[in-house]
Amino acid sequence: MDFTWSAELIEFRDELTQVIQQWRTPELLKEYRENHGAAGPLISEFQAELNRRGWSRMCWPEEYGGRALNPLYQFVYVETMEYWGMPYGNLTYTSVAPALLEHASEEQKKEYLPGIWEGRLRFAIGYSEPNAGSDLASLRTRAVRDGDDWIIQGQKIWTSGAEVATHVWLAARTDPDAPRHQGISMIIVPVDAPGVTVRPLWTMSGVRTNETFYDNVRVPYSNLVGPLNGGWTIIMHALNHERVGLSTTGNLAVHFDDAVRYLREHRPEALADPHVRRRLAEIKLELLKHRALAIRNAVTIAGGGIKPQEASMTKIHGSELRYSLSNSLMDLLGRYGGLSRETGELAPAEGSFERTWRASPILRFGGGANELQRTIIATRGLGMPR
Amino acid sequence: MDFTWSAELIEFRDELTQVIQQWRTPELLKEYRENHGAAGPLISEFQAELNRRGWSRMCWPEEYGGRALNPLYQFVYVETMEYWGMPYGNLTYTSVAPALLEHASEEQKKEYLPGIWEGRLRFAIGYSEPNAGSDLASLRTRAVRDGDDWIIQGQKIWTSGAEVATHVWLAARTDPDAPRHQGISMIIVPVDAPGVTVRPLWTMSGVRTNETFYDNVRVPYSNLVGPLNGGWTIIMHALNHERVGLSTTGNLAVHFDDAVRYLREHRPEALADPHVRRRLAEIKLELLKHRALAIRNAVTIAGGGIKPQEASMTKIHGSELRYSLSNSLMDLLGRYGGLSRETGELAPAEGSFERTWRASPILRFGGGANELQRTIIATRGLGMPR
Amino acid sequence: MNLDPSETQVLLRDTLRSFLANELPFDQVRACEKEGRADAELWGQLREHGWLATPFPSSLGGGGAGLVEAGLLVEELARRAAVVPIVEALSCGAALARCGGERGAELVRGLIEGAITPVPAVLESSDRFDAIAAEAAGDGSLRAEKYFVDYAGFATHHLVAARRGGETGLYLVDASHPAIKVEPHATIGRTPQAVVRYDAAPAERVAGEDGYDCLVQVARALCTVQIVASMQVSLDQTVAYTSVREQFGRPIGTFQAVQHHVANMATEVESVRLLAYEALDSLDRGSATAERIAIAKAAASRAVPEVTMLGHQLHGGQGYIEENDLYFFTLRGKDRSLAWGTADECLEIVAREIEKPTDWL
Amino acid sequence: MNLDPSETQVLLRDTLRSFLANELPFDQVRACEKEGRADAELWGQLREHGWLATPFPSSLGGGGAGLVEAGLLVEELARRAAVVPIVEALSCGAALARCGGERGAELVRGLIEGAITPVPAVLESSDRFDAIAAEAAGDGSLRAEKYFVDYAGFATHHLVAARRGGETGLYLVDASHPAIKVEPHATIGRTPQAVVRYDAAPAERVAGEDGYDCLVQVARALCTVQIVASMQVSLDQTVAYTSVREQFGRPIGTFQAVQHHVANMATEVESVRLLAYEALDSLDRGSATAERIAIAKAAASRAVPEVTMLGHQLHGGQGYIEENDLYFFTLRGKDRSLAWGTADECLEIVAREIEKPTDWL
Repeated sequence: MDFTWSAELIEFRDELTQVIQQWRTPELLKEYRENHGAAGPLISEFQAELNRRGWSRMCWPEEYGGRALNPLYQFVYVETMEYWGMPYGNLTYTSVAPALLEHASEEQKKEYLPGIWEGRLRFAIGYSEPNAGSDLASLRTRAVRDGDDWIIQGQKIWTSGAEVATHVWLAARTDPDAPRHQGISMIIVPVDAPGVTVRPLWTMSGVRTNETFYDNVRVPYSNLVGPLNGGWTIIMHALNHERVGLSTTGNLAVHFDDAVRYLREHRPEALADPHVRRRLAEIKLELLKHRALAIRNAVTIAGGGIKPQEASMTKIHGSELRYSLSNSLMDLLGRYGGLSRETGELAPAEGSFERTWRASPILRFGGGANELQRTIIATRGLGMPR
Repeated sequence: MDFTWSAELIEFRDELTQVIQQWRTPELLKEYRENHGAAGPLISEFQAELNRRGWSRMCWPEEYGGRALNPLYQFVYVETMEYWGMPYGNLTYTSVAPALLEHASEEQKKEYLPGIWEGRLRFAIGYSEPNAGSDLASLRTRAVRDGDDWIIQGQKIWTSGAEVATHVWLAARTDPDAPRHQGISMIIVPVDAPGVTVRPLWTMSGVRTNETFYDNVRVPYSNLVGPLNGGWTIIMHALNHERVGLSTTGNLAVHFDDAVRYLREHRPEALADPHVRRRLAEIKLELLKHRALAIRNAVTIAGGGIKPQEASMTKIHGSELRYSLSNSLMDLLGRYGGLSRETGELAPAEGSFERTWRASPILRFGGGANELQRTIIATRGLGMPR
Repeated sequence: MNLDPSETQVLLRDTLRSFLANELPFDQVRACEKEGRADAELWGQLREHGWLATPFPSSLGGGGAGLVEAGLLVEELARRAAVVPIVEALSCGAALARCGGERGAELVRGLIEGAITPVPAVLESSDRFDAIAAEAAGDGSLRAEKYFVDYAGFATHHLVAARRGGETGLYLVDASHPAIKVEPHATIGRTPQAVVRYDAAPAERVAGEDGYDCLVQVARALCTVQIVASMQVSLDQTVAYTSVREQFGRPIGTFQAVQHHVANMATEVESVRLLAYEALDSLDRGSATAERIAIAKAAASRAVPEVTMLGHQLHGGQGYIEENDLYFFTLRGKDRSLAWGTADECLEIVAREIEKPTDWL
Repeated sequence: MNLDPSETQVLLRDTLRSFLANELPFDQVRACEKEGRADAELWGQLREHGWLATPFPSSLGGGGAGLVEAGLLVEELARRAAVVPIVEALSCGAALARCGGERGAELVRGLIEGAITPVPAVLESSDRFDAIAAEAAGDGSLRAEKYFVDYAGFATHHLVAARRGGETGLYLVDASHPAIKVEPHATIGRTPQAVVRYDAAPAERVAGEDGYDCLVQVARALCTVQIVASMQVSLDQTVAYTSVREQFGRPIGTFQAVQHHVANMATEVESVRLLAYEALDSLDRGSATAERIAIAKAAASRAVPEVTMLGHQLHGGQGYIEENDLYFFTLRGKDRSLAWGTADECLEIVAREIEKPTDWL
């Protein structure tokens, strides 16, 4: 057993952190916030810097321009970016790119991967439908072959980022007669294809998501990724990878550090209160438990395997901690804890605890509801009967 | 709305408390502990005193010697007895007696009720079997009619108190061909009937329970209580009443009071610790939540109704609080918290927190597992689909 | 011991409930949230129908009922997420009626008749009820900075907690006076709130320490009922949604995991509701203790985020978008959990008296 | 970063596991519990097979492995509920080897060879690690009252924490000396424990403050592993039982409520196990901090009663009787959660340093 990071990884992290410090200006953060993930001028420049240093595809195979580094580099990369709240491609990078690397044809890889690492291509995820949430396999969006094209008809929901995406990573039913898990295929749909409509849905977190409608949308047959009717496996693979990105310690731990800093600077008397310190200690304990699970999962993936129960444990713990952490921090800040960013200076840490609290439902039901994750742990992890 | 007790009830409680104070000697408590509920000389005298004051059947109808008092008197009676840890008939009083009053024939009431209120008759409950725990309706112990007798064959488990009981309140299958809930009857079986064997099972709480075996046990047919094959309703009725007795605030709250007293007398520096006080405040909060649920349930029953979801909420909350309360008290006492009664004076409150902690599993699965109770709340209380 | 509302109480509740169901569509609430304003129209209707008079003595023109009835009103309004200063005005009224003497009585009449809408201005930058530092000068003028003042801009008057000669009292300030500056906050609850600066504003002493205590206790207890309402609606909507939403070929409400979450929600709502109304009942009977009110508020403040988050977990994405009404109760619930004493502050009150004997019956 | 045991570590673990499966029936544990004694026979076997030597430097006759390996041994023994002072002796050994100089090395050799079995005697009536009051006199004699001394009666020597000249150090006392009185406790863990009174017992100073710190940190980390073992067995037994126990016509392990309880148990075990071994690894690497070890212990101490109680809930009555082996792990787990620092004490250590920057990677 060895619970330490190699010197190379630490060096990489330190260099990355330094670069982030140079680029992490209020202007860039504002651009990131207001563009909802689209690359404005500052983010594009930052992305170019990351590319110049060879970081945005460092773990990809060499034939796709990567350096085939140990996937722990990607873990460190995502953790560090998430801690500092910096853009790095996010789900396109942690979920779609690994799926393409694993399942796409050579032509597709050449077509899409460069755009991803350069930050030109952004994918929105098109899995869920109004009647296919946790029960994803019941999805009804149809894709029918018509010569060299697919014709797509249907509706997706929670297509977050579709308003700034270039493509939708779409799961469609291609064999309605097959058992439900066996008739699904993955198809790449350009957002600007005729017949695609994006309707905004505003969430209680303040973040926009979308419904997307597909009305006889025609895309080339060659946009099929992986085998015909083999989409379910690809989705599960992508979801397991996604859970890594959704469950970083960094984007939780930054709240802890922000809270300690805020208390020290603005309310030192509260930081001296033994109850406040104890509460912070409890949060730290939970963060380190989460870190242990996240690293466990990453190390397994880096070793070439994937244990669904580890991804599930990390996802459950992370999503519940996102709530309990922000809830505790709000409580210990009292009425200050309820102030939103729009209040201005009075809001602690720019209202980030309050904002995270409002956003905390989504990971509990999204990306596979926590109830499903618990069942995965019991049945796939512990071999309990179904 | 009126959240106050009537002056009469408070007066009754005060008088009862006074009587308890006179009788609650170390000798009586020792007798109670060592006799496992059987009436030794001191307990018999105490029981006689309760009877002389007309308390042990005060809520029963007048034709059975009762005073037909509002059932809240019984609630106050049981709460007070449980707080002081005094014997009062316990399950025989809170579960079997109400079932007899509701379902037994006149002859049976005359035969059993006086013995119960005088403390001569003690019932052990014979519901569970090795393969019929939460799934009580799958019980297999058979009773077959043979002329004027029943012949009983089977095995029960968790027949607590059978070693000192006079009777078993037995659920037996009397129609093996009926749907499982409809072929069960209630039969009273004297423990000294030939063919009854009692085998001790020692539990981790230190308390004994038993397996009981019924090998061609012959009892009069007239020992059937209620309609033939109508046992399931009687069991459910009795279980709902039992939950009241199992979920008193008193037997939990006494730990809180004991802890405060112990800390004040033996470890004042700990009682001055803000963390300790906060922890105690949290316990008090949970106790008062429990009190609210317990009173809610009692008031409904006193009003002549029963809402299964209220009994279930009280039972879940009480059984989980029994654990969390004793767990917290042990923790805040540090290593002292782990000392058992046998250690002697060094053990806080005679080791009662540690002992309750060890006993805390039973109510979580016993009397209808908490999982079943939650389903009752959802389906019967909130009308959710089955 | 009778834990159900009386017939009169049921009538009161049902009348208001059906009035609100007809007159207060949730989009009216959305409009208030968006514009950062109170619902002046609804407030006028509440007054016209006499609901604001309900808990006050008939001698003052009130309905002659008590704080339990006030709680029922507050609960109904909170079930519709109404943006009106009901808790604020009624707790000012209760403090004035009980501890304000003749002048207090006059003001309560003004509240009932519509002449004034008073709201409390209590907390300062310290965010502590036991650290009021504002000083009311002998010449009747007040310099203070009050934080987290709910409905500050909507109210006609502020009942400001301030000290004179070592005693904290309540001082009435005309909110339209130019010496007052109101700077709005944006909060998770999305109801109007502000920092208010009183720069030598004319201030009239209308109650002493007992008035201040009464104000805080009544507001805390009524705020607890607001929380109960948030939990109740979240529970009701969740039961309704999971009973019809199908996944895996059946209503998700048939899954054990879902049923058990809902059962946990229901148990919390039930126990906290009882504590909340017990607190109000004790205030009506004059047997209230700060400790018991604090326990009710602490229990509610802890329960509401758990309950509403379970509601979201079971609603999935449907409950997460603002087109659904669920979020009102989640956000209001959390906001109210911080108002009038967080769970921590309330537990502190309980901890202080932890050695005092308890009557567990 | 490699979170799995190496091949050598797996071999070590599996060898001991199969040895114990063969040689240590649970009824042998029951006999020890009943008679309030340690398992002398097993202790002898462990020494003979060289397991006690494992974590010590080869220069001292040890196996040349580290505390991670010690943790694996401790875990296996705890999985069988063995009644031996493995944590006590190994943490004494670690403190002596690291901070005891030549004399310490000699004593470690004695431990390995079977000449001595040392156990720590640390806590006093204050029950606080930071309030050691026992004074070691200049003449080499010790007067002290030590509480909660595990295996006090079984050990040949006590390593007593005591002060001289303001510094807390470790003092070796021959347990057979007549100036020592051992009064057994009965505890929830049912392993031997006692109050020990040293009435001017001859005491030899064998380590200073660093030795005392080392003793506490190593014992705390190893105790954390004992807790992990309790949770693991409870989980394993629960999975096995619920997979075959049928109710309502199917294995109860097919019910969602049961599966989700088990999933929660497993997540706790997994995360605490990682923290526990990370703590041991950091001790081996010399990068340990009191804070991280405290976090591991606090996490374990909080988790174990929850996990084991869920185990009981899912076992029903079967797990509640002492004929079943489940109770060993429930009771030992709780006992160990109180030993070497409760969750509260450990969180206090974390709270003290809460402002220190954390490397979250």
